[in-house]
Amino acid sequence: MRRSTRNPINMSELERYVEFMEKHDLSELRIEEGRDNRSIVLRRGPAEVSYAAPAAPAPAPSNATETPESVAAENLNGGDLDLIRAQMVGTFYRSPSPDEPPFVEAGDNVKEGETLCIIEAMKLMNLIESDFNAEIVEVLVENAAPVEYGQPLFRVKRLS
Amino acid sequence: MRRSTRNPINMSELERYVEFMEKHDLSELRIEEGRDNRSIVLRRGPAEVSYAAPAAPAPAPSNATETPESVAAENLNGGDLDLIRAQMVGTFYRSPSPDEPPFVEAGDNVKEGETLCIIEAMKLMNLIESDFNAEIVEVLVENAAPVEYGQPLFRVKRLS
Amino acid sequence: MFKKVLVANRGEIAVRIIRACKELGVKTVAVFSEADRDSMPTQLADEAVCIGPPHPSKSYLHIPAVISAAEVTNADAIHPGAGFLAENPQFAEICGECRIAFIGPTPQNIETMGNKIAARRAAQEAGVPLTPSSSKPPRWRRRAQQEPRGTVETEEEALSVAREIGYPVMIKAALGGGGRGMRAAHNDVSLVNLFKTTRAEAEAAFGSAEVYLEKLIENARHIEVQILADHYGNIVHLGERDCSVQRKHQKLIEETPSSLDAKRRSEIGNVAAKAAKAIQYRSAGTIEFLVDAEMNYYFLEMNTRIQVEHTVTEMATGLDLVKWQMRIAAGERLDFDQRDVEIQGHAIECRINAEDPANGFAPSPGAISKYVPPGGPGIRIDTHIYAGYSTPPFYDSLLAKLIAHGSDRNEAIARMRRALNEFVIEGAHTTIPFHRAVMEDATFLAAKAHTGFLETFNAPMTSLP
Amino acid sequence: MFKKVLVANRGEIAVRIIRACKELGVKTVAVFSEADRDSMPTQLADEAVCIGPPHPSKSYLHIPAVISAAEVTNADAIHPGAGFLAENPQFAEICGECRIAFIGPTPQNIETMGNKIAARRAAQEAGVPLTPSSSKPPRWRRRAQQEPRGTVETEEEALSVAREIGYPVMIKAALGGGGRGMRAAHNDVSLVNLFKTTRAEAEAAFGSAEVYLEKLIENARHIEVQILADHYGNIVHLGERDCSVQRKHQKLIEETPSSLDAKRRSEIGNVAAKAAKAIQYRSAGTIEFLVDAEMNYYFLEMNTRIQVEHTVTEMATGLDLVKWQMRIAAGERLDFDQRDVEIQGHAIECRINAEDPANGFAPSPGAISKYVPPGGPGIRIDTHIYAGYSTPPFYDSLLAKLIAHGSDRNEAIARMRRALNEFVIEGAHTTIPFHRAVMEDATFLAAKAHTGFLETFNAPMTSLP
Repeated sequence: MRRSTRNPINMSELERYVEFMEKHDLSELRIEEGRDNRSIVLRRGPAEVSYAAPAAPAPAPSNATETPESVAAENLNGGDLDLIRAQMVGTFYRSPSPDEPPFVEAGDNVKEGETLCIIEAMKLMNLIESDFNAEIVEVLVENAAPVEYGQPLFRVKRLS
Repeated sequence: MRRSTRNPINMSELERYVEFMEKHDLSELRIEEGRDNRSIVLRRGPAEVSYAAPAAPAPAPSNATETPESVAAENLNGGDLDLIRAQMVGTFYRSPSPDEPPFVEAGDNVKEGETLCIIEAMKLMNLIESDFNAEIVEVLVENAAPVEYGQPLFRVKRLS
Repeated sequence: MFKKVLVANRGEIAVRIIRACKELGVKTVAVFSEADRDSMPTQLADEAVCIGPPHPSKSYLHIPAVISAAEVTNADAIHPGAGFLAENPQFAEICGECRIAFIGPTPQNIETMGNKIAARRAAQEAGVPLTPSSSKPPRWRRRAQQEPRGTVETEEEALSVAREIGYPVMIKAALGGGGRGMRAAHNDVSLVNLFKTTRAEAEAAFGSAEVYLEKLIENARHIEVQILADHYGNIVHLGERDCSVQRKHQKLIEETPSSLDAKRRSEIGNVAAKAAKAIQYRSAGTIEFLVDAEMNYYFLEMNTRIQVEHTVTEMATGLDLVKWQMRIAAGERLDFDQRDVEIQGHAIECRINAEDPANGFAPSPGAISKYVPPGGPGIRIDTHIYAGYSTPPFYDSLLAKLIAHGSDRNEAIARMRRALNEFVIEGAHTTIPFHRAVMEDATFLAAKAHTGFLETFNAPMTSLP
Repeated sequence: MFKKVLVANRGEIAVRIIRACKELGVKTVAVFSEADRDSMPTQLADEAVCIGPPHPSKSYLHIPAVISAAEVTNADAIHPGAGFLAENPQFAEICGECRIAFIGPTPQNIETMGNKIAARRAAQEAGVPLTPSSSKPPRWRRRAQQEPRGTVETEEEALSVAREIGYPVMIKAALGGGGRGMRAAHNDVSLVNLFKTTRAEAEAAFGSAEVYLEKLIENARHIEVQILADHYGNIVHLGERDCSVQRKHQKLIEETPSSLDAKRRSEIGNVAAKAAKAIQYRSAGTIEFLVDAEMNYYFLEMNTRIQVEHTVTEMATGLDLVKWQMRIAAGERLDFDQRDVEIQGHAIECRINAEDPANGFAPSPGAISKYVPPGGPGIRIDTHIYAGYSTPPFYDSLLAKLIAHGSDRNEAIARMRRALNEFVIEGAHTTIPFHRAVMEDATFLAAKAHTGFLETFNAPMTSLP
């Protein structure tokens, strides 16, 4: 999304981090750069760090099933598909107004800079645009649903 | 010691327990038999169970360096040497009275039933005898020192 | 004050006593069986002595081992905790003979109150209301032309007493206690059947076949008064606890104050203090009553020791009962009187046991893999467990006492509820889901639970989080 | 009462607020940054919303994210906790505009007390004693022939004020607070040197170069009064806390009551209540004073939020301050008055921080590998940590608050000492050894510590267990 990836993550840079972690047997590496407005979190090891679960709280107000790992490192998954995530908390809208068609549907191809959806936050309608050419594989959130920061919105295939 | 090993532990019996533990992948086996006045504790696995240490308490009132694992299973160590342990809490005396020589010294050979030491408990002088013929290799407790239940008193070599 | 106290117990009560000692600057000796070598009290105490193998009869109940441990460590006092040797008059006597202070009442106090018939007689003499029974029969006494012995030795006697005092009746072992050695008979047939059984059980369990009969107060509440008495005749009562939520006579939830009105509260407190004074009681003690639906109260028994549930009284009065036991045993005077005692707010205790409430409260020993206690305002936890602790199968199932205090009963319940929801214990089944369910139960919330409450309590505990 | 409260904070204070909500039957929403996804408040709350990346400016301080989270979850109130947005008048204002109740004082209250010069003026008008300062110069005012602005803009002005009020003086940023933005000058030379530096720092840190001068009260105690005020003009003071044990103006130990005598206690309480009333304050708030060796007190600042150390006041009064904040914000009346407030016993709080006291209190974030909290009578713990929790490096170092309550200061200290000795935290250095050492320090034990105490405190913390 245009809002976040002003300085996109470079895969070879990530490779270097992973090498570093392996060398020093680190289980977690976090980098937070205020200047570039980006953050990277890498974890190694068999599984997630195990945390205590003092209760069985309700899940976050979302109907997404996937847990974001790092917002900016969208193509960490390594596979064919990428996730486009929410860069703000708000209400997700698929179309500019209730009686208009959605900006995008699964199967659509979008160009860099094309609007994907709206996130309403504090009465402001934020147009969310794609940072790259892509095919929309799946829309992950229902229209008018609340989304949290980092929540996956679209599963896409990056096109060159 | 005569007081405890009325029904001495048989090595092949222990072998059976260990086999049983291995078969069922048990990490601990405890047997407590009131009738024979004996208990067996066997633990498997890489190390002791790890416990929290809320503080650094003073050690038990003893100058012994070894931690007993099970009082009655004295020959569990498997090596050449056996330990003779205290079967009661009390004060350990090496001789019948302050101006008499010790019952035994390192290097002495003792016969089954021969007195090894006295443990005073509640003003009673308990004569502690050997259950088997043995050579005294080391006396582990100072004269007149307090001993706790299960504390090693003598390192001995069993003689046939 | 003492220089060094030997704690002749294990588990959370041993930790509780060590804490009191540390706060008073008194050195501590923990004694432990081989099963408790790595336990928390063993680690917290200044010294620790192994006194025997896991079976209590060879360690915690073995008087020579405990006394010897005190002697070799030069302890000048022994605190027996609750259970094990706490109510053994011989033990208290031997401590005295060995010039070791017993932190508790006199051997005579224990002896009198340990024999239920003697206890009833003492209570009766002090003017405490008793349930109609074989030791205080209403008319049979006159007919019998002799001082009633209290005990009932033949079926004929039993039938005669039961008809006089009216069914249902309890057949109780004279030396029983703590909910053991008692049977309820609802008619002649069951009385005849149970009479022999109870006598045989009493013989086996307590070494005496002596039994007595007592009218069974149905739908009674269990209400008890905490007493504190020094060597100089000063005695105070510290409010009353309602311990009616019981399973098979084992308390699960205790609270203070009870729903007695102010007049009854003061009355029952004064009666209890008077009874304790009559036997020249000293130390902390508890007089237990059954209270019927009309709030009539009847003497049940006296516990001559610190009780598990002393914590709720501590929360509501701000007094440290274990420290007071020690001060009294060391010859200090109570430095306050009845007028200074103020019950502030309301406190509830839930006993967190290693038992599976969804499976008939079956014991569930094992290794605690995860332990996240609740905290925040009004919450107290007394426990000896921690992540990694392994509960030995040889002893009782109490893992932790969770106490909630609030400005009133509603706030205390709200706190208990949220604390139970925060509490994470993994590796063993616990009574936490049971307590969560009780804290939502209409009868409990209305403060109407009596000792039969759990017989009809049927919350879906398995479906709770 | 509210239906759903969003907790706009993290760590132990978020847990504290969630507990209050649960006890009141109010639903909760936790907001969290990516670094706090698995944190305890996130797990305890009914709902949890990720609001941004770890850096506070993009999450906990990011007003649109917090407000949006409240909107999408339909929260009808926001509790800001302490720190982050708690004393941001714009945030309180925006909550109001969005029809979300702000659980705290009015934006005007925050604004007035947030500007130290305006706060001093308000305090002065309410008759609260002030330290001699540029906003209240003793003679310079008459000479200057004009209303003093309070701020000092030139070196000449600064020198003039300093000579009037006498060295040493503090140069303080008008918008500073919480110990930041202040320098002490002991003579003309250091004043000239530090004047520009402090202005530049103030500009950089608080967006305004405004500074003022204040006489430095040497060897002062930090004593503060807790206030609770509703919408209807009812106001109570809840005793005073001594928070003199500070390191670089960060409080480490707080206790109540202080060593003020009864007359001074009542006087300082009434003065504080009067000052809060003068600005029509509502909600919980704290008026901080410096108290000199003769027990003269001078207004320092007002904190318009719940404070970390509110816990000791809760322990000593039995009141739940966070619930009262919520009730007041929901329009309820205080249901008690000043005569009902009773300070019972003594309470002390030790802040357990992830810092290494043997190494200049260097931050020590990391994964907590073992966590065994203390318990028993008089002990309260407020924490968000547990075994397995990993402290993120982005936020403050507070791991847990350990509070000990006793019938008097000696008992509270004895309890704190034994609780600190029980407390096991492994995986990070903590301030536990530091607190153990303070609890043995003669000056602290004599209740004579002032704010300079730690400068000379030199206990061998490394050698402690």
